[in-house]
Amino acid sequence: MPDVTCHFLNLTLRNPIILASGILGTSADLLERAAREGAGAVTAKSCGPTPRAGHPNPVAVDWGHGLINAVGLSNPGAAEEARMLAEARARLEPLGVPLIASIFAGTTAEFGEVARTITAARPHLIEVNISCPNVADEFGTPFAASCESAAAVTEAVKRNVGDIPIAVKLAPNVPDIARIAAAVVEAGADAITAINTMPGMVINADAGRPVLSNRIGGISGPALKPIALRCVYQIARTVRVPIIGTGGVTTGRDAAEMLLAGATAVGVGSAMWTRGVGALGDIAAELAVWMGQAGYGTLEEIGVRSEE
Amino acid sequence: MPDVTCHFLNLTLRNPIILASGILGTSADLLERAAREGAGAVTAKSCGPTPRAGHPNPVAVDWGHGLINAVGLSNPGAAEEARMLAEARARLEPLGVPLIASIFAGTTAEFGEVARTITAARPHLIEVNISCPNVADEFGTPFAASCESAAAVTEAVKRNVGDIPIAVKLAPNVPDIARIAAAVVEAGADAITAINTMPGMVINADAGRPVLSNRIGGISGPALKPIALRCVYQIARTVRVPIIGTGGVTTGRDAAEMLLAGATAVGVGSAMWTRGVGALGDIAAELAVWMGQAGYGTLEEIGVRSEE
Amino acid sequence: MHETFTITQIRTENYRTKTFVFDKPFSGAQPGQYVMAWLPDVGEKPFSIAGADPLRLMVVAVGPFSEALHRLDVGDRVWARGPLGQGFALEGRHHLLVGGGYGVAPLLFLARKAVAAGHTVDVCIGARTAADVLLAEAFVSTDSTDFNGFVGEKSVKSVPSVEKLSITTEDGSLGGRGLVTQAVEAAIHARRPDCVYACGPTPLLVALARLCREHTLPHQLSWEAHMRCGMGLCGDCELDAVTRQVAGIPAGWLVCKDGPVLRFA
Amino acid sequence: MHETFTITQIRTENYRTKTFVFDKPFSGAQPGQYVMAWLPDVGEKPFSIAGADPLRLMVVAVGPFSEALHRLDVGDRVWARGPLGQGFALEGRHHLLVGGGYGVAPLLFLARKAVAAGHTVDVCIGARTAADVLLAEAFVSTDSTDFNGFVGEKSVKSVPSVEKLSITTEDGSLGGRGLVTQAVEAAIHARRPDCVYACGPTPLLVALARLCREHTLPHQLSWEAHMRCGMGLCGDCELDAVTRQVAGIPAGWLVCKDGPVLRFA
Ligand SMILES: Cc1cc2nc3c(=O)[nH]c(=O)nc-3n(C[C@H](O)[C@H](O)[C@H](O)COP(=O)(O)OP(=O)(O)OC[C@H]3O[C@@H](n4cnc5c(N)ncnc54)[C@H](O)[C@@H]3O)c2cc1C
Ligand SMILES: Cc1cc2nc3c(=O)[nH]c(=O)nc-3n(C[C@H](O)[C@H](O)[C@H](O)COP(=O)(O)OP(=O)(O)OC[C@H]3O[C@@H](n4cnc5c(N)ncnc54)[C@H](O)[C@@H]3O)c2cc1C
Ligand SMILES: Cc1cc2nc3c(=O)[nH]c(=O)nc-3n(C[C@H](O)[C@H](O)[C@H](O)COP(=O)(O)O)c2cc1C
Ligand SMILES: Cc1cc2nc3c(=O)[nH]c(=O)nc-3n(C[C@H](O)[C@H](O)[C@H](O)COP(=O)(O)O)c2cc1C
Ligand code: FES
Ligand code: FES
Repeated sequence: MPDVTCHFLNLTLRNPIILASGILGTSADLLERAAREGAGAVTAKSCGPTPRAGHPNPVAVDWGHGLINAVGLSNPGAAEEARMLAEARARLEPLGVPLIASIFAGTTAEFGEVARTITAARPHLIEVNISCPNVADEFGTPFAASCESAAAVTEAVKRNVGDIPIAVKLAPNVPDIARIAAAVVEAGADAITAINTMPGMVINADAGRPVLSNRIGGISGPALKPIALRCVYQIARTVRVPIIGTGGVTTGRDAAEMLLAGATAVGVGSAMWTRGVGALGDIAAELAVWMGQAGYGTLEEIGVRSEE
Repeated sequence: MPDVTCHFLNLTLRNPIILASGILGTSADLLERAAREGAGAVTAKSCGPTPRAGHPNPVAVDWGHGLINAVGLSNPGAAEEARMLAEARARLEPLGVPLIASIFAGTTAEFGEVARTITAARPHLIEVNISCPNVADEFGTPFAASCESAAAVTEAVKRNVGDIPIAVKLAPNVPDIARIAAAVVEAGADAITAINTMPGMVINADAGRPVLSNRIGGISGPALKPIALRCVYQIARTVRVPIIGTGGVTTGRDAAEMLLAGATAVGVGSAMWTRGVGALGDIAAELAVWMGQAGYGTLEEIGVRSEE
Repeated sequence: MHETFTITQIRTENYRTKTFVFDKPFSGAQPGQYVMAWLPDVGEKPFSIAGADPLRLMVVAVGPFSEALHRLDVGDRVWARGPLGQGFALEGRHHLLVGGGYGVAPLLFLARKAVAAGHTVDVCIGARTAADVLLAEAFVSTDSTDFNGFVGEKSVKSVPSVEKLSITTEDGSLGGRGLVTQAVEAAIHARRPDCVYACGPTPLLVALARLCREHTLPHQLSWEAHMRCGMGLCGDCELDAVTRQVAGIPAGWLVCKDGPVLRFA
Repeated sequence: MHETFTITQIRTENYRTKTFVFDKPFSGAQPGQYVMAWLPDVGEKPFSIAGADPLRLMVVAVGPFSEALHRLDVGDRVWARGPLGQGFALEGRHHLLVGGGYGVAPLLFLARKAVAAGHTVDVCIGARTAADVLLAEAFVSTDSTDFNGFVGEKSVKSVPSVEKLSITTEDGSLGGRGLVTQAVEAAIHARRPDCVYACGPTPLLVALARLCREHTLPHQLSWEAHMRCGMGLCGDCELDAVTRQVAGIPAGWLVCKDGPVLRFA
């Protein structure tokens, strides 16, 4: 059986499948469940400086070729989140599953503050969500839209996290994602997560209305996969940091495609709608089977072959 | 039966369904066929200054939730294209179906030259393709990526087309498409076409390779629809010019969604893969049926209701 | 995605409750599953499927969304996505159904399914006062047109009713006085069911969970939570720790997707 | 999307032609339809489906892509998408099949289907020299394992062969000397077919179109063009105006999607 151990920065994951941010990552119980159901690492839902209720319903629907959501970054605020993360970390420790925190904020300075607060919980990695598409009305153009703002946030966070590595999460709706990646790596990002959802709108013709209460939301699931693969491919050919390739991965074969595109680990979110939380472990197992058939012994071999 | 007549700038289309650029628009025969099969207007494939062979095969595949293509702007060059367009125009005249030319180029000045050459054929509208994602290696970041370059191209084209109106075709992979739209309208665009394909990559895991010879291609079809609806919605709330809403429209209901998002007319391309060329007329007919059921008498009523 | 449903019939069940019958079936829906009902510009909330062919929902007007539904007329439209979640699964051949509030709606759907399969069914309904008792006649009616409650039963004209229906009100204005759990105890002693099924307010469910554990009876309880995505993604529908503990619900259990029905053997 | 096929068998048909048999069927494929075969880093080209269960392709090595295919061994993989386009549809009960070059591949698939349906089949094969004649024995073989040509026929052991097979070579090195159209004339006079089916080089098809019109015979001809998308989108596979005119092909007809087979009643 091939070895799916994933070496990501200084971390060793039993497999490369990572619970993506915003899916089930709202409590220590749910983070633990994702770990028990087979994730190699788990990411908490993004938290910001202060509590947010998020958008009213509808906040998510399946539109046939993917999902759209505008949950609206509901979260309990950084202080409460740090407590939850500390508990989650303690619960994950015996399982050997690393914990990834996720943060967002409205200003560069606030990003630094949230990062500092969260650091108290000692997550193994902090993901910096500069790319949430559902709160643009309040927070203006996302930081992921320009090299300058993306780099500024990266630096602010990096100054506040001590020795905890950070991954910056990028948005697909930019002309040249590789340039943004280069800017955040230059600014100190240890890793990249690519990608967040793609802004979209689902309209119900009979109702004559956008379905989400926020009208605009983020597209995830199958429709996002080729966009994510392209982004990961472009980033991997520009910077030398590991990438958490995220977007539309539903099967072990999808995960293989993400690794072939240049990812070191693979984020999974929407797949749990169709396959349940067990998807995390099942995808890892399917990947191992595929690797065996395709003649790969380790994840590193996939990376090497994809660069030929 | 509801009236699907579409008033677009100074043109009257028997229905709002427009053959999108790059699909079947390579010859007068095919443009005529699209018109005979029911299109309200037809767009020719984008042509540039000089002949191009395009990319080698594979240039297009169906990946399950949409298509991806990197045909590579194969075209016979502007001079030959102008001859073809003149013939097409003559053949479409008796059918009452307006002809839309489409142009691309590598520099702002060249855009002006191609526009001038094409103007000789007297198309009813000239679509300015500043958003083709498949030729970035050669042509750098598409002009649709920034307000400045998009506006510059718009002005250059506008200076060269006399009284022929122009529509500028925008790209979805920008942080804020409404800003680009505002810039091109400010620069003289009479209409907007939104959107071109979204850059993506399809990988075949077993082959260990991207499927397209160009590796990166443009995503179209169902997966693109919510992205296109969101773009059209944002543009319609920012500028007051008519929009050709394009992306993933496969049924009359999809067309209705596009009109509800704020489009005045609806581009259709990829749907012809699954439904054949007859899709053009069929979608228009389905739209009429839907309008009847939903209680709309004219397209204008849809526009009004969607702005409530 | 939401499908469009048009109201064909509205029946007033009590002073604050209406049943809405729609123009088409919700194929494949099982008793205990729910839909997310959407009213554009109003909101989206979960409602138990009270009948699948055609779709019917029973709505208690208690706040903005349910009141907006109550303002609708025949011919108006409601949008719904689903069927969502895990419903009830019949275990054995003699069933005890326990309902409080709108919880009787999915149970009626379940009762029709059990009776049609030739099983026997006892029902306990609890309510505050007589005015709050819902669907009592429907459970004992033999006229299935009255509540054509489940798939494929549209044409059945006379279905045998449940064996025993007991009603309890807190003020004794109808049936026994007290808590429905007393009636449940009695029903269990009178004839031990193969499984207990319940839907209703959380305190009722907590009490029933304890009772069934004491009697080592398999039970399937339908839990309620604030739902947002309804897809098992957002995490919002986790039950609070206290409820989970007293009812023995596993950590990380999602009402919207793992539930709303949780089965204990 | 391309599916992965592994070569299980390779048969050399003549000095520049091989048949590749793959490890699985191409479900639903009809004679006359084609696949786009992809070799990563080499290219993607259309090939007629010479057998669907399992997939088989017959490849004439004439240039870079077909030569790359010829370099493959058993166990190597080929990727293919399809089945694409419109194939042949049997009309009537007596059929005349006319093949040139690799065109005999889809016709063999068609012949097996017709014979299995109890119809009668005459075949005319044309080639430059004896060395270029392809599949001649396969058409008259009764051993279906030799060319298990179509879905569901894997187990048929002895299928009756075609009625009459005539071969024409330009140099007379095998069969009659001259052009295959002469043999076709003769076959029509010997026994008038209900329909003529052909696949081969464009000049052959043009000649046959004229001949069939003279005889007012329904005919189905499979045309060849440069294909790119294979999906009826890019417009690249339109036939040139001259060919269209002499063969009476409608303007705007797309070989990849409306064809490759065009039927004239
Ligand atoms: C799985 C599931 C199934 C459900 N099925 C049904 C159903 O079949 N029929 C139905 O009417 N509702 C059902 N509900 C409740 C429903 O989703 C809404 O919560 C309810 O309609 C109240 O929404 P609102 O916006 O009108 O009022 P809100 O403002 O949300 O609530 C107003 C007040 O009423 C209380 N309340 C909520 N529901 C009830 C109730 N049923 N009885 C008394 N008080 C209540 C709330 O706690 C709050 O204090 C279900 C909920 C879940 C989770
Ligand atoms: C619908 C359709 C079905 C096809 N089915 C088959 C099939 O079953 N088997 C098959 O071998 N080919 C088939 N072809 C042709 C095939 O797609 C390629 O064109 C062929 O393999 C040559 O590609 P290449 O890259 O090797 O050489 P290229 O460089 O493309 O061609 C080299 C030269 O050979 C000529 N040529 C192309 N094909 C042939 C041929 N068959 N015989 C003689 N000369 C030729 C070309 O015109 C060119 O001059 C089919 C084509 C179409 C459109
Ligand atoms: C319901 C939902 C909520 C999400 N919330 C967050 C979030 O809080 N922070 C974040 O960085 N990404 C969030 N995302 C994006 C995901 O982490 C992921 O990038 C995206 O969904 C693509 O992956 P998928 O196709 O596997 O879902 C959310 C996605 C969904 C579907
Ligand atoms: C095969 C193909 C070729 C295309 N070529 C062009 C082109 O030359 N110029 C252009 O502006 N858009 C081109 N497009 C984009 C379409 O015009 C359209 O914007 C896009 O496909 C989305 O619409 P759809 O989902 O209906 O296909 C092409 C699309 C496809 C699928
Ligand atoms: S409501 Fe979102 S997970 Fe249950
Ligand atoms: S090959 Fe593209 S239309 Fe036929």
